[in-house]
Amino acid sequence: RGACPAGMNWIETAQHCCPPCPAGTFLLEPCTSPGNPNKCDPCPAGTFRTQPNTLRECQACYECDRQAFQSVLSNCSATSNVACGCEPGHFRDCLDDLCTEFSCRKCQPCTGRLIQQPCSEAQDTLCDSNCKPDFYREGDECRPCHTGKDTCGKECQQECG
Amino acid sequence: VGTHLPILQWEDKRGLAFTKNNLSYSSNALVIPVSGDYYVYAQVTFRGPVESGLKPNSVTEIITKVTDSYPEPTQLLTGTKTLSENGNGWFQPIYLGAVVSLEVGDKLMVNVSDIKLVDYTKEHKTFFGAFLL
Amino acid sequence: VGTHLPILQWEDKRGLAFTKNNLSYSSNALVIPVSGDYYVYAQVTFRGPVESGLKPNSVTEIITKVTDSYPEPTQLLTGTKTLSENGNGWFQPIYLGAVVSLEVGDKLMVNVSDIKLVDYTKEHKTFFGAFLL
Amino acid sequence: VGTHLPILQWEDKRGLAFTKNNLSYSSNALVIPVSGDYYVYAQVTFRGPVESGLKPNSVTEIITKVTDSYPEPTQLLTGTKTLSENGNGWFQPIYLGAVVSLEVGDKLMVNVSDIKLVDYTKEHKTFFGAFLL
Repeated sequence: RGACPAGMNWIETAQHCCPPCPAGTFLLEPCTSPGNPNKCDPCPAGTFRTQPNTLRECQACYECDRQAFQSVLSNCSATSNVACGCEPGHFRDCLDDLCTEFSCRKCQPCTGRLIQQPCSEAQDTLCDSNCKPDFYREGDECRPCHTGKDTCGKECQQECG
Repeated sequence: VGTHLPILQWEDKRGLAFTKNNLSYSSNALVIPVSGDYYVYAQVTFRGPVESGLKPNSVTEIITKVTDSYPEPTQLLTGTKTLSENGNGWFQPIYLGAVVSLEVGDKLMVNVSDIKLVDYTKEHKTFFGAFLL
Repeated sequence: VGTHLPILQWEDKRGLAFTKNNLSYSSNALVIPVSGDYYVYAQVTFRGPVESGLKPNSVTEIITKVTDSYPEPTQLLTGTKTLSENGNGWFQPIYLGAVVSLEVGDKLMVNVSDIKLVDYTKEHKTFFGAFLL
Repeated sequence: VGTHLPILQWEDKRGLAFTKNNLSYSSNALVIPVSGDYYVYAQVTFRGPVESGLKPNSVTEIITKVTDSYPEPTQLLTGTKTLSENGNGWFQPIYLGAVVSLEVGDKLMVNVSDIKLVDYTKEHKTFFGAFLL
């Protein structure tokens, strides 16, 4: 297999070097000789190539995982794969450190608490550990003092008076 | 049994997918062009979450044969696994592969226990194929 | 060493099972008819329940080679998986497959950690085979 | 994506390992000698314990292709599994195999999510190979 100068790729079928096809296309027919152009075709819909190449096909686009509440941040184009994020009200639950795989989980509502940090793509809502005024703690929940109901148990009376 | 389960659809041209030597893909099935022994294989990656509270306790993948010479599908290969992950996000790949004797015109399909659990997002995680020995 | 583990018996004629090209099955082993490189594969579906309290914490499948040229069996491929299902009814398939160099007369067998856990009820869930490249 | 994961190294001569028909192994990769369709396969057995508290929630194995015709690696096959074993000592094999079209000079590698979790102690538990159809 011959060595090619920088910027040229060896084409096995042609047995000589050719320039790469631009990103967003693939090699349909190699150059007839190193000085001539290739015949490059655009990547068909649903496929892409982010880099110049002498490949015979483009890569299939990934898809965003609707079942996992993912949303499309940017569609697949001829030169870039789809980018997926989370639907509003969800954050990324990463499977691995690099978050190449993630599902989207509902942000916690912080009922009866102040929000320390709002929910974001990367992280769930951070709730204040204390209950808001007019709320009392029961277990690890904050419940409203005045619900019109007559039951105001021990914790309720302590905090709601 | 089993073969009333939903049938997966496949991409057969774009990306890594291809068909050749007359092995063709039509209406969700690989169609056998010449009788013989084939190594048939498939991997399905199943994944959660599904809406919380709906976690299945198992996932199943079946490679099935449909033939003109018999009215019912035949289950060729089956992979079934109970799930023990408790968290929300779970992944479970099931790979199957074996040699089977097939006749020209036979159709091969992949059934799954629940299509909503199949990770269809990346072609290298869920795939299906066969080759003549 | 794994090879003292129980050896599975196989159906070699009925249903989907078959042997050809002189690859024969006798006393629980596939017998290699001609030296060469073979793709050898097997899937064992393990399943519970076992009497409660006796749930194993793992299951193992080993494809083993016995040859006249060496007194001890050789482990060719091993799949071993710990079990985390807590419920009683569990299923766990283990698939193994690879190319190995074999000599005429070599015998291939499948050993398992516990025969009582093997789901032998359906031929498409537990299977074993090989083909010459 | 995915291909920046650590690359496994392999034994290619001793024990069960071998290369032939000009399929060679160099710098962690199988090098394709002739263009064509190959059945490519790999099993990685992952295992704990890891220092307690550091148990990952998943393991991943990816068979990747590197080619002179493209500056980025291509993910061919991926197996990713969440772990639900709670105890310390766990085992999890992942098997992958499929037919892919390859060009002469292409290189095949196996990436894993965490090399520290790979059971490399026995050749029959973690293996990698390919053969031309």
